[in-house]
Amino acid sequence: MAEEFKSLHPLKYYRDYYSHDIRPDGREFTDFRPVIVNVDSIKTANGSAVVKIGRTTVICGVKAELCKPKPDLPRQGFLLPNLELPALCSSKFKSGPPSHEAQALTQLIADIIENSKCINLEDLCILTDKLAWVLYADLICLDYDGSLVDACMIALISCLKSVKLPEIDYDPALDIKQVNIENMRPLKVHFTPVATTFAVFDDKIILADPVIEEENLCTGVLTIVVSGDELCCVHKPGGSPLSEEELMDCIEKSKKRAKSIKKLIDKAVREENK
Amino acid sequence: MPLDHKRLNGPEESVPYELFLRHKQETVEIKTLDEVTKDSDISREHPKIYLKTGTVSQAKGSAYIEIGETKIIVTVFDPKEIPNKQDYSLKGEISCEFKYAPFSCTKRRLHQQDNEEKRNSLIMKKALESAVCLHEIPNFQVAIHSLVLQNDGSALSGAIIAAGVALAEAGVPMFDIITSMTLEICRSNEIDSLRKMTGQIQVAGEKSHYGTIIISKLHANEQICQVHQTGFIPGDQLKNYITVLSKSCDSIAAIVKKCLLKEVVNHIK
Amino acid sequence: MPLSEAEKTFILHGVDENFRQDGRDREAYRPMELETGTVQHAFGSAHLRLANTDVLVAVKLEIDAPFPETPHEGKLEFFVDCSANATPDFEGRGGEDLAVELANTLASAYQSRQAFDLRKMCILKGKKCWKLYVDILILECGGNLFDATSLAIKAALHNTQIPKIKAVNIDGDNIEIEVSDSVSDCEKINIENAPVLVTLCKIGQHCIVDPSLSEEQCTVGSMVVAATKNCVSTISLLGSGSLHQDTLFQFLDFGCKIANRLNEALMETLANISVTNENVGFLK
Amino acid sequence: MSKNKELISKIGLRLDGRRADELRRIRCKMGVFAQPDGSAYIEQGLTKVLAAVYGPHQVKNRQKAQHDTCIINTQFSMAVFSTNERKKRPRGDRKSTEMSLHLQQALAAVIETDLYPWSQIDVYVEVLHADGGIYPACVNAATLAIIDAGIPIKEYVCACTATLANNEIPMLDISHQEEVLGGATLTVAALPMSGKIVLMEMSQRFHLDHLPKVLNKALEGCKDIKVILDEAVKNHVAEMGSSTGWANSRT
Repeated sequence: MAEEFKSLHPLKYYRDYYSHDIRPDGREFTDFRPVIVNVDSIKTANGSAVVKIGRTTVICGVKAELCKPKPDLPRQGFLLPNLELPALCSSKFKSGPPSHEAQALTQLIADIIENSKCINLEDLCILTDKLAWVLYADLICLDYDGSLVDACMIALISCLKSVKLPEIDYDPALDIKQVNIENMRPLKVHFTPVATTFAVFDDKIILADPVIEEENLCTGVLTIVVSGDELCCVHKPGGSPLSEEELMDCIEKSKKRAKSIKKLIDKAVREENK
Repeated sequence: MPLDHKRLNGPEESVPYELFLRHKQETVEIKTLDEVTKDSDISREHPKIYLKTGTVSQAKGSAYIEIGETKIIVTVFDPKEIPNKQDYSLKGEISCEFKYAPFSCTKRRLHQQDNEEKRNSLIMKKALESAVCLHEIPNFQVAIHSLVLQNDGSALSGAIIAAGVALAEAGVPMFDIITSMTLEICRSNEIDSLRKMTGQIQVAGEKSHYGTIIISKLHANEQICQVHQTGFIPGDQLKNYITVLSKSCDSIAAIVKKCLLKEVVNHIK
Repeated sequence: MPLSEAEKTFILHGVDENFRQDGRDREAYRPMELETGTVQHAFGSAHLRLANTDVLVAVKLEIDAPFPETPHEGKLEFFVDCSANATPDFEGRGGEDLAVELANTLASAYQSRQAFDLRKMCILKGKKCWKLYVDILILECGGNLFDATSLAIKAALHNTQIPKIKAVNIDGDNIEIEVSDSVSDCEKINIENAPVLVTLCKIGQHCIVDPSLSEEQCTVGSMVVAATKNCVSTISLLGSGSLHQDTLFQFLDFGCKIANRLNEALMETLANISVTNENVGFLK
Repeated sequence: MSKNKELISKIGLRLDGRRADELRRIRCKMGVFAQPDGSAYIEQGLTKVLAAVYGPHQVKNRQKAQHDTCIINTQFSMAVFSTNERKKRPRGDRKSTEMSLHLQQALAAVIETDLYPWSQIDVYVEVLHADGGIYPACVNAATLAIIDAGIPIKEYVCACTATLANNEIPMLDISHQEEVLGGATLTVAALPMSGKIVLMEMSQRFHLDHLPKVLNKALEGCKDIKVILDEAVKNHVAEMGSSTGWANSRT
């Protein structure tokens, strides 16, 4: 019966639960779903990570290639995050060129990476104006069940922390490159920005880490990105207005979560490196 | 190539660093052809397979498969009405998408489907068409999406096996269990003599690539529903290879059955 | 046009008796006409007509940079265009599926180095190579497209004249290549092992080759075999449907046999084609 | 305009040895293919075009069907090897869409469309070799193919190109080389028997004073072409007829 009721009157179904201060999956309003991080599972990539938040699954893989730096930024390499929302992750997407949602989220992730300065692009330069690394970080959503940005950020950061680049001997006069793959060095990741998504239901209830149905039914979504003690980015695309108090409360929760997530990521990366 | 305005664009040109390796490694373990065909154990020699259903919560049916180091995820969604169709069609349709993740191969893949991926989609579609009871879903289309997360050979076969399981989980009526296997034939060195050719199921290393045979099989009636081969192989040897592949498909069928049984048992619980 | 059950039975019985609708036996092809050098400004071309199937193939050459993975090999690209002249169904993008399937099959048939050696097309390792565009224009569809196309391609490649390289000037990253413009100063391509495609159809208990359009409707399964000299370079099932392994092997043997025969006939014809004849093209 | 002067030599010969008012050699054949209802092949100099006609038949897209007339559906396509530089795509670009449209307009002028309500006629042209004057060759080939298909037409529609050489002499049937060297090219599709002009197109700026001269020349060209096509049709019909034995039957 419950299934039928849920699909016929989804809003009422959720409201009934919320009036008893509990969510349909048994969590309280401010509870987060369990997070699983698995690092370096894809051997063909230079670094990779699979992240599950509840049922939301995101895989990230980094492929490193060599290129010439841009003439206006000769000392910098490239880091190009790209989020794919393929048709296989949810019935709402179609195959073909990236949807608006994918484009918007890609831009958001790229902005977060740039603002948080977690990667120093100058680390990626091998020889000024001649040779630099370009890291293609492809994020692919495998199961879309809400709080996508959170999962993407964890996946991207753990993936970057697992990236190892070979040493390069470059002779600019003769244009000879020699790659020494026995000497792999890890990439320096300076900060760990962590995103936390909240959903506002019926303008008053604030739900942490919403699942996809909650995201679809709610009146507003809010994503807060925290790096250490610093606030990196607050992304609130319209929806229900929030009071300052509520906002500060969310930020506090995000800070707490960021700490535990950072520990989780570091642990996963450390275990892999053992 | 035209600029892709829907993604972030990096430098115009970049090259994989693997091209400039100091020490080229010989990774391929070599066996002569005679050894392979004489080896009666070859049917059991297919790489380890791990198969699991229900990996994607949003999809009607889904499966994850690992063949050796190859990792593939396949999802099936509810049948939809065939888009842009004017007449009523008695038979349903299957649409298949086969895609490599950009980081799944030694060389980075682009986001758009390339020719190989299109060809594989077509082979996959043809193979699955003969396994699904298309007459039971008139005027409807079943969309199958497959994504290769890591490629270490046999990606197409893996996708076909996983798609068969995912279709079963989604409750799409099927005639039979479908399995598939790939044989990659490698050459020991650059001498172009067939005697020097070596065969081995599942060999990585694209440089020594000689040819590929892929077959796909329906088991109840011993029917081969898709076969595709490239390379330059004498007819008699080709028959041997196909026999070997067919046997190895039989052992995969057992794995598929076990996996489906587990799925059903879980469901009842 | 769909056939009735009675018509299908008639065809089936004919195949059983080894006496088909048009009087052929199971292994016989319909008459073919072949002309080479039809397209004047291509490097090589051929026009083949197999009963009602009409295919025009032209080979164009360009100088290109080789792929970084295969620095010592040239490039080969097949492009199939299904002209709407063949059937109104091909209008716009209607023929694209067939074109892609045909191009893919050809590409995998020519992929192997034994079948067609691209190393001969290399000019300067890692820097410059020839790129062969094999453009196939399908003007009329009377069944058995794959076989006709492969024969036409082989003839066009035989007809192709690759100009000799006179000089290569290297100046830093700049590489200039001087190509001889004399008509007599050309090289031929070795097509000895280039595969021939044979479409096999199973009607009743027997295999037939070169099916007509109405016979194509009666088949329970069909397969393309690309082969030369008993070596198979591609097999691929056409359409959906499945076969028993024994049938598959029967197909393979039969396909190899027919391919050998076809190849011999083609090579003999090509050897006897006189170059000086003024071509008649479509005016005949 | 200095380039223009070389188009005709002092003794009045063009680059390929023709005189100013001479057409290139036209060779044509009807009934090239068996499957289409009508087909034709034409060679004008080196320009080679194949045309095929299907129909009249039921309208494919029912919504487009007209109760009082038939739809003429045309597609222009150029083989990728038809030009010196290999083309990327055989059709779908702006030029070929424009060509299809112009062809459709020229044919609509002559076909007795009101005889076939609720139907459609498909005309497909395929350029095998392009050497100037593609559009005229397509129109002429399509005319022959339509006659081969037995579709009633009011009269022939022929097309021809003309230009002005040395700023004074009008010149007929321009080849690709002359197109590149010369100035404006005038393309005319006309009904040569009634002398009506169906379509006229100019590639460049052109002084009005010269127009009558050039236009007259082009119309003359159309008339010449009509004679050639007419003969080809008569020969074709005689050939077809004699093979069925109509000339000998005395009933």
